[in-house]
Amino acid sequence: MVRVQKEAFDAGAELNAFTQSHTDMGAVVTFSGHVRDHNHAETVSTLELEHYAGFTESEIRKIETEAHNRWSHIRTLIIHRFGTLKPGEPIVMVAVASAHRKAAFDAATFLMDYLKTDAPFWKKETRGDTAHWIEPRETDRIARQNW
Amino acid sequence: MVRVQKEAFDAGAELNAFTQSHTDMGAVVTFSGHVRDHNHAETVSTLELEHYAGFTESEIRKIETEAHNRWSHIRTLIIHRFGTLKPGEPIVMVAVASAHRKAAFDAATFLMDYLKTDAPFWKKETRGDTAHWIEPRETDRIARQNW
Amino acid sequence: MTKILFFGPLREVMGVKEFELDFETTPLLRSDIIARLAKGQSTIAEELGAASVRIIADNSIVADDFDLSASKEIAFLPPMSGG
Amino acid sequence: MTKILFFGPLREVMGVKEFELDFETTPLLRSDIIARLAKGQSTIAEELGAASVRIIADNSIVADDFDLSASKEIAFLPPMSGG
Repeated sequence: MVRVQKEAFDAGAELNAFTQSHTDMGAVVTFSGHVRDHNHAETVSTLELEHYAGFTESEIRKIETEAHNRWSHIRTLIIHRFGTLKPGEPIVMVAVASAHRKAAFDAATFLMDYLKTDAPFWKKETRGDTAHWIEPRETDRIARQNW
Repeated sequence: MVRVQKEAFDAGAELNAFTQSHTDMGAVVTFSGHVRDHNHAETVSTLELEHYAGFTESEIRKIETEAHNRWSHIRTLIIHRFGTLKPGEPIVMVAVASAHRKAAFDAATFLMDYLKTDAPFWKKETRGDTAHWIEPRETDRIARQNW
Repeated sequence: MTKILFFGPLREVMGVKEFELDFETTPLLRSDIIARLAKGQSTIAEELGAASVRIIADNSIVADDFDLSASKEIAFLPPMSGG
Repeated sequence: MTKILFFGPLREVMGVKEFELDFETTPLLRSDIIARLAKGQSTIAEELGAASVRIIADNSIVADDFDLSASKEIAFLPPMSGG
């Protein structure tokens, strides 16, 4: 299940609903990412997330499909926001349910590594009076490449 | 933070409270384990978790301390239940907050691998009319050993 | 008419999110579009031509030498930063 | 008096969770306690003596040759299964 949305979401409520819909699977791993309140010793005021409506959803669905190809018996949830976000707000959530914890941890890590480099989003962080585009990090490129 | 308790807990509410208390850290990874409703094609009716009061808490605190030694800037939460549980109920939850996702994923995996082999709990699963002790798995021993 | 889209830092470089253009040439390559858009401005030509910029034609990632003459929507995507 | 505790499958083997015993010997080794508890029953001696069973003396994991004569609470722990 992939959701790309402007609205905030409640990570805890999403986790509970996801868990309750997969009672045959004992292990659930989640990743949730939130707007940080500081960066480079400056206060962050907003994070703008730009996306490519339609294409972004279909690219994330491809990533999800690839995870299901690699781990055949998992269930997955991916929520990703766009728009203007404030510190503390949720940006992204990935949840993976599985019978065993290793597949759940591996697939959740995989999904996040791919989302970082292959999900069509562009982030602009405003710190103080200045807006900065968030450059993709070399460590993210390597993490993606190692799968 | 380590909690060993008989009472059920709300994994979603725990995730939200944990996230809100660490707004300086953008990445949160959780693992939650739940009583499965089937095992070996039989319906599970209850899971009994026996612990060694006092010793169990102190051993889990040692595991948590070791995680903080290995990843210096993380925050952690470990909740583990004992007593008689029904299918679908939460057994264990681990949450790790970090500035970056890799440390959060690694530390959460580490905590679960250690809890599996080093946390003083014994599990008895009732399937149909028969109770079975859950034997530690060889894969769990190896996962623990590889850290 | 072909719709051209720019995202993220490229949108700022171009000063516009999208516009429409008529291209008559066939085949129509990425380099042809860049030449028309840059109008001799080397900064724009370099930014749009960077190896890290991906071209999306009608919602599919395409290679640099893909013939874009039949594409209705062409997007220039700088490196992504999801998650 | 020394309190002896059993957990999990060992509790079922022993048929009791805990009991108290007087030990007069010094040093008091794991093997001495097992001999006294088993009273010649080989099953019990084997289960309590298994290499996978850990001995906890006053909340600390101790080695097989640890002198338990000063310990107030001794626990026999079969392999754990947390998480």
